Amino acid sequence: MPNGTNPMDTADKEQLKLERLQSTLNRAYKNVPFHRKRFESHNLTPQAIGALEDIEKLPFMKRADLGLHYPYGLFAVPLRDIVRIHTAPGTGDRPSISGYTQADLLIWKKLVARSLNACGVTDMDILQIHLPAGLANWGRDYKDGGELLGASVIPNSMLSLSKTLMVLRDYKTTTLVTTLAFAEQLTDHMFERERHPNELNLKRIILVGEPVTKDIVKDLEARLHADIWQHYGLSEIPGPAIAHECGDHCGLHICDDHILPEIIDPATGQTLPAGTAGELVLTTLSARALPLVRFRTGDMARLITEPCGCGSPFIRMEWLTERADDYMIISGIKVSQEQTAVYLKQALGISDPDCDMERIRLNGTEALGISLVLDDALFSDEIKNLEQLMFTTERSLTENLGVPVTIRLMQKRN
Amino acid sequence: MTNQDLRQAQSQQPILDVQGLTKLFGGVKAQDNISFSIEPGIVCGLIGPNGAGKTTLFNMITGIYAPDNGQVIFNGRNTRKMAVHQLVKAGIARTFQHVELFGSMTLLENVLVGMHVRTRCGFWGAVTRFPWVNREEKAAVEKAESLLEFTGLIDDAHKPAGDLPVGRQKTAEIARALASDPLLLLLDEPAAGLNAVETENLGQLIRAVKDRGVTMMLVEHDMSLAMGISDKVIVLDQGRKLAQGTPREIQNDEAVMAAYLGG
Amino acid sequence: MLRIKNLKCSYGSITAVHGVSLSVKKGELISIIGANGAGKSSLLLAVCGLMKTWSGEISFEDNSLRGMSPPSIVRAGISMVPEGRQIFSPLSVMDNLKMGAYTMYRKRMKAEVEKDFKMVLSMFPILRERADQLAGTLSGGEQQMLAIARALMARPRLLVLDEPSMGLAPKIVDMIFETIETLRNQGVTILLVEQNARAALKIADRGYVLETGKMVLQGSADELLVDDDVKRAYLGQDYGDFYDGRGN
Amino acid sequence: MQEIIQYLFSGITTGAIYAVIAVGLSMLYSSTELINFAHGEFVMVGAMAMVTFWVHLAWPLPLAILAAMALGCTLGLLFERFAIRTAKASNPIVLVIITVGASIFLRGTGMLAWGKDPFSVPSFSSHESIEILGAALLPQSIWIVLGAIGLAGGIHFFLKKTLTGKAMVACAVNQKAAWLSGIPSERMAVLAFAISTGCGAIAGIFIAPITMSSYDMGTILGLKGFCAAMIGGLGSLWGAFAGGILLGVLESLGAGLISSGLKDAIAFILLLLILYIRPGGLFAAKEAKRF
Amino acid sequence: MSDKLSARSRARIENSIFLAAVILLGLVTENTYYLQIMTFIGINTLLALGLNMLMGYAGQVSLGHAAFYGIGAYATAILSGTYALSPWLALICAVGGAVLVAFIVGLPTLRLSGYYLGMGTLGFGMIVNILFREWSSVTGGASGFVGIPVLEAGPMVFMSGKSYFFLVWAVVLAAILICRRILRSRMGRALRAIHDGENAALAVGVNTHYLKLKVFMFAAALGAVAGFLYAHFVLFISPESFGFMVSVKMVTMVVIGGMASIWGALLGAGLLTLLPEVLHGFAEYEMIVFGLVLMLVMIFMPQGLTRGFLDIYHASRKKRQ
Amino acid sequence: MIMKRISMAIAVLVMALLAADGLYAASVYKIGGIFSSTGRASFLGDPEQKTMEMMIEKINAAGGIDGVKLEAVIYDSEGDPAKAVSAVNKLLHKDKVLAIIGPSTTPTTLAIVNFVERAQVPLISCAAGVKITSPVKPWVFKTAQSDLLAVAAVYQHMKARGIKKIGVLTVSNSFGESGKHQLLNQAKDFGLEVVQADSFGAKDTDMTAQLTKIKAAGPDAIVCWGTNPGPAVVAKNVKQLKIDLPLYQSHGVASPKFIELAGDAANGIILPTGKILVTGLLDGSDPQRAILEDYQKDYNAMYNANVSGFGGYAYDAVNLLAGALKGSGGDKNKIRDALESTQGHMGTTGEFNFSAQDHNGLSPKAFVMVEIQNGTWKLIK
Repeated sequence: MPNGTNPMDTADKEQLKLERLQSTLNRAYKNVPFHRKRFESHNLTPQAIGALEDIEKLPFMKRADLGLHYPYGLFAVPLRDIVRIHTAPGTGDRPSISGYTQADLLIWKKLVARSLNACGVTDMDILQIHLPAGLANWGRDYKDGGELLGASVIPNSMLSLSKTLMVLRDYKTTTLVTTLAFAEQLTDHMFERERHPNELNLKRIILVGEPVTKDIVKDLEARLHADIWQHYGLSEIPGPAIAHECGDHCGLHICDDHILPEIIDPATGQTLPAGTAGELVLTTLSARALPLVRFRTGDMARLITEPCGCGSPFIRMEWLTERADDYMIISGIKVSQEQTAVYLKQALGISDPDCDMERIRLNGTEALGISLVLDDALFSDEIKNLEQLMFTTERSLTENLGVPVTIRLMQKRN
Repeated sequence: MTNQDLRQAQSQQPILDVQGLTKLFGGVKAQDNISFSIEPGIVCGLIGPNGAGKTTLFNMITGIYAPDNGQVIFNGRNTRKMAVHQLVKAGIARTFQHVELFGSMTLLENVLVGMHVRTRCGFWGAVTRFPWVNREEKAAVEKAESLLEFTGLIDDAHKPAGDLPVGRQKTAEIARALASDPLLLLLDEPAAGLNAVETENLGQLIRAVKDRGVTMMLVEHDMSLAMGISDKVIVLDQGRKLAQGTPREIQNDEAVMAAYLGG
Repeated sequence: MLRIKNLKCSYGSITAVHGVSLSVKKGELISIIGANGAGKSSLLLAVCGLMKTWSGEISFEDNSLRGMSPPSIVRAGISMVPEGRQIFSPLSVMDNLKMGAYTMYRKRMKAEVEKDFKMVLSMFPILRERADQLAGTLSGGEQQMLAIARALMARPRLLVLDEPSMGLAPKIVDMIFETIETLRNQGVTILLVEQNARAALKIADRGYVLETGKMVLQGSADELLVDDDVKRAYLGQDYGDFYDGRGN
Repeated sequence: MQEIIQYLFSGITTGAIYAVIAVGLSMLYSSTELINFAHGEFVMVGAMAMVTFWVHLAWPLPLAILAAMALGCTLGLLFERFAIRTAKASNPIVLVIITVGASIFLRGTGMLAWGKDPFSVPSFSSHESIEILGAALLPQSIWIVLGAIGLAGGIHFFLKKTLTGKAMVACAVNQKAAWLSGIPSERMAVLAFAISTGCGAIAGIFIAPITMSSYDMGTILGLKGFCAAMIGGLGSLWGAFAGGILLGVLESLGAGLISSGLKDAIAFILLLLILYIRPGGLFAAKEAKRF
Repeated sequence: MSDKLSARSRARIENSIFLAAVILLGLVTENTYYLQIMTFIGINTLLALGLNMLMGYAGQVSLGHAAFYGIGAYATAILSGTYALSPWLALICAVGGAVLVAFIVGLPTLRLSGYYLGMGTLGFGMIVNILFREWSSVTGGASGFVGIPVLEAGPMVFMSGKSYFFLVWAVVLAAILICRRILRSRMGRALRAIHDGENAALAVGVNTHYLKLKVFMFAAALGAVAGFLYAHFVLFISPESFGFMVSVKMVTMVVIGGMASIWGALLGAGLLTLLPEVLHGFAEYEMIVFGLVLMLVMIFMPQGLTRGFLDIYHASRKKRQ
Repeated sequence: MIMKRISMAIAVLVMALLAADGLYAASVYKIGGIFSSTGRASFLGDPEQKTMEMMIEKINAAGGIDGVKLEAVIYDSEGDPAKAVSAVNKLLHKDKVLAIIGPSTTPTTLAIVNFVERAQVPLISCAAGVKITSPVKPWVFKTAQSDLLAVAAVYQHMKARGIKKIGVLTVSNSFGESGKHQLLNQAKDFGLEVVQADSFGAKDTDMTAQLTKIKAAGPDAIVCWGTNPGPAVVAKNVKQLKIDLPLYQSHGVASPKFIELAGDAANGIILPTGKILVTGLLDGSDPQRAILEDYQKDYNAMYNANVSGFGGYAYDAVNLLAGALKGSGGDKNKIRDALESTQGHMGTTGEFNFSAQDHNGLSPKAFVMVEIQNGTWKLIK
């Protein structure tokens, strides 16, 4: 089983990537009209891709494409092969659906296991997963991966903060998978209760969902007495653990035997040389059900081509905090401002709401704060009605986006 | 008797009735007691792993091999004593797995050769060029051109067949086979060597041929094509008939899966 | 060990293999599976030098195989068990094995050949029993054993098997696959081309699935075993199986 | 009766000559699927080389024989290397015409080298014939028959017992598989050519003492050898041998019992009948392959 | 440049140019020697044409075709010489006889293939040749047949020289036209189909065996006509002129000229007739040079001269562009 | 299109050949020669060609004929009638010769007879066939002894020895066939019975079958009629089969080569031959002796080789022609007439007495019978 420490010859890896890229493209072309049309509109067939570099000939795929082919339009296998269906918030009025075949699940289980293994998780560890509702899918993946490693997994469940803390302490959890927001909330909670980290067996925390700056990491590590590891994932396909940190903690290793990364200039779409910061574009190399070809993540990153001190053959990236799109990351979950606006429109029943969005802290956890300008269309004489409307809207948005939402009404601007 | 009459005469009896066909090669059974029948107007897929005996079966139906046992009843006639060219005249045409067009001849000429059994000019006709010869020739050319039109090859009519891309050659083979006014057309891996688009076009052509009332039997490895256009699929394995049914039934048949994928 | 990049093979105007890449690492047992007509055999023909009209890259232990004749490829360390056995029927079993060791004899390694005889005959006791029989009189399974044994006699670093199960009864097939597994366990690197997908994947480390000259799937054997695409590569897909509302 | 035995003796003598030639042709055919129409010319080269080496240069007999054989082999080798292999043709008729060209070329060269006169070579042993059942048997006939058997046996031994021979059989049976076993089939083809033309030369060496050697003796012998190989079934060694003997005996019986003028015609008519009844020759190599 | 022209009109142009060339040559050449060489070329062209139809199109090698040449020559010689029949009637009988023999022999022989077919035809040729030699009361035996009358047609007397040249080439032209007509007809298409792929031809309903037999008979007829022309030209025939080597030479003409090509037959016949004449200068080296030329042409132009020249022509044109 | 070019190319080639045909003036007498210099009859043609070349040179050295030099134009027929026809046409129409010497064999001669008759050019053939001069054709002569005479000589000898039954073995070519014809025809005249007649192929390697058959028929003697190398094989086979009968051979093998080929087996063989072979054994009084010695000396000097009996035919032919050329002024009719009226010309072959009825002009005296003993010829008186 290839893992982070297994030395893999660069040439071997390049070869493997090419093999997988070609078969992915063949399958996509053969089975998915969307991909075939894209090839045809560029006068290409999969045979034109004879080397990894040739991928630049292909057009990009955007998040919006997922929504456009809602629900199963991009599946490369018949529905009866699909064994799991995940939903993630999309860009437009439709969410994006991703499906998994048996083989997909198997592969991702292995990938997650590899990522966990890279940060030292073994079958001796007790792995606790605590992720917000919007990242529940990832929770399942981490569970599977952990199980594959032989670790004792405490699956994700919607427990209260104190219950979670209790489990963390009493079950002698050694590894916690969570988001930054929750980690901070937990820390705050613990210190509020005057609990000391020493009571915990916690050795490491795996942070998912958003890039975390060095300062915050240091701060958290100092407070919790645990190592912090970052994992990078996509909510669409296939899930978490696309990239993981190694013991050297300098950049995230991308599992580029299964996911092919590229860095492009978000404005022009040109591929950028290694080492330049730009938008991360990913191509799945082994996904069966939903192959992504040159998928623009919206995340900004920089590839590091120098070999890593840990000896892992996987290429590293530096995950940058800024974004190439209008997404906000709230509690590790990507939220599209555009889509939020759409939902808002639907919920409020008005054509063009004027609003601002920001990430806010709400009761220790992160939430999406929407400042809505109260205009004529919205204004209602009955405050109650208005409150009711805001309440239902908040609930609806929370459900759709998977993050808590609060709406603040504002006066008309000048 | 014209083809039209023949077609009317056949009513609903199977156009091809294969009964207990057995063929031995050096003591080894290449075909073991195979029986099936094909109703007029359908497309029948014949599939099976390598060495299943599909080509041998084709060769027996077209009269190239004589079966060691069993018989082939074509359109009500026992074909046992018939030579290949007599079978063609009776209405069986075929194409080949590897394109076997007459490469140095033009497409038009290829189709004209396909009309061999429906024309009669011989040596003296050729030398003397009597008026009936010219009339026959003219009619044949017209018919050939209409066939090329039908298959969409008319633009290449005067190009040597060997110079055309494979896809068009495959189509041309079908045109040539159609030239003998077949009642039954046997297609041996028509999609071999074709790309996806060509395969799709081929499927459409086969459907169009079916619309002309030609019954077809097809050996094909491109399963999306075979399953897509067949009304009925027969599966051979190791010289035996393994299963028969609609494509969907076949795809879910355990025995078929085992034959293909192993146990 | 063996690395194939973007291989394209054609017979005349027909392209049988459309840009296939695959690799075999030392000690691995790799299965290439696919229905007939998928291009498996063409691929092998290119690897063992029987087909010259290919483009792309084939390298074995970092040496390109371009332009090499089959015998020099055998000398380089690749032995092939061809499809349909292709034993030398008028020669005895022993002589067939000697033919397999032809390159060894030419390298004046007679002592090693003797050792190999012992090794091979102990691996296939049935061949020892039939050592003096004409190879043509062996049963299909025995012939397959002989073909494998013959290939082993050249001391290959990579053993290529082309459809060893073809035309054999299921019981014999099981036996052949057991033999192949044993070989792998003894450290022989094996490239196995098979139609019998399940059997091949059960003993393989990794697998590739070819369909109409294109690689459509690859991955570790356990992944492929659960993959329905493998089945579809053989039996085709019914477009009705797909979600109807796609493509709009 | 005595006559019949005599006919048989003569038949077997000539037959053995045909057999040696046919064995060479057949051996080449089995490894390269080519009929060498210049084969008769190699017989001529063998016989003429004997004239030069043994009669003119007075080398010892074994040495002369070896030298003549070596000459035949070398010429065959050169022929394969420079004519046959260079030809890009896949059409066998083209290769056949090349061998026809070679036969004319060799005949011309032979004429230049040895002149137009026939030569005679002494018998290997005494001239006195041996009487068996009232029929005379020439010692040279015994030499020839022994030579033919020895040659066929030798080739048989070579093909059955030596590694190279077996490799050659392997190439002939299944060139692809032979290639895949690492047997360089091109080199085998050269070798087959050399052995085949060597056989031709040996035929020449043996018959030189009983017939007269001249530069144009080869054509008819090559032709008869071709017939013999055909009767036996192309590619079958013992078939070729038997075919040669059969042809010789038929000719001799035809000449003795029916008409000496029509003896060739009689032989050919029988050949045609054999071909019609068994289109692959009498001993057509049976397919040992099971599939 | 001539892509636009239909095959038929191109053939017409070729034919007329050929006709013009023949007439011009016939008119210009005064020297009987050259006329005679060209006459021989014509006779050989007839032989090669027939054999080319058989080998080039029907794919059947015949190593005994000289037999038909001989049958034509001997039949006409015996009928017109011994029995004083009009040579023209004798021609009809000769051709008829050759066709009949071809039918009887071809029926079983053409079922053979490859070298066995070669052997079968070779055997047939040998038998016929031996008959010519041994049946001396009728054929004159090995010494040959003397007393063949000169051809006459009304006031025309076809003696050596121009008249015979024109006679032979008129026949050649007619033969070429007939071959072309056949090739362009249903039968010819079937033939060319056999040439391109026998299996496929069989599969589209061509009765290949019957067709091969027909072509065999046609080739025999052309051979017999050539024999007729030869006999009345040389006025002496002997078995040697119809032996095995002559058959081989005919096959060589076809292969050297280019199989499946009418002009190839002409070219091959021309080359193999002219070459020995030219090579006379080499005296003792003649055979060596001849053998070498044969080998070299076949090695480097395996498709024959017509194809070979065409390839060179195309290559040079490509280079120029 | 290329076809047209090719046919044009051929046309040009032929034209070029035409143009090359020089029109050099006839200040010489051009004499044609056609011999089987190569091919299976080269044993005949080769010495004939050499002799003719030698003779022409000699005549020219002596100042030519009537002061006009001779020029020889010689072509090789390879023993092939078609080639002979080609050659004769070249001689007649391209080289425009005055007379032709050769060809060497009967079929080639017969093949060209019609052409010389038509062109009215004298031909002196070196072939033996009776058909050549019988019936007589105005323009055709020959110098070789006819089989007729040879057979007569042989039968004469047999008759003298009291032989009654003979077996005949002939080669299957024109020489053997013509001989067979004479042997069968003349047997009665000499009171002989042919009990078995057989033939063998010119290239056969073994004749024991035929000999066995002949032996079985119980003849008193065997006659073998052929040209080398077959008869040598017959001689060997006769010895090997222990057939203890007198073996007669034809003049076709009358050359030292035969003794070389047959080796020991040649001993005891009786054959007719022209005197050339036994010049040394001839009586000094023999009128031919001087001529023969001359010829042999010249030939030896020029080619450093011994003469064969066949070269003599050409020797005589050239001499006869030279005689006829004298005073003819190059008029072919005059040459022919002069040839036909040649009388008492002593040649290597014999004494030539041509007439309108006899264009061979030899008598049985042209032959002597010899026996081979200890590898050399012995004249039988």
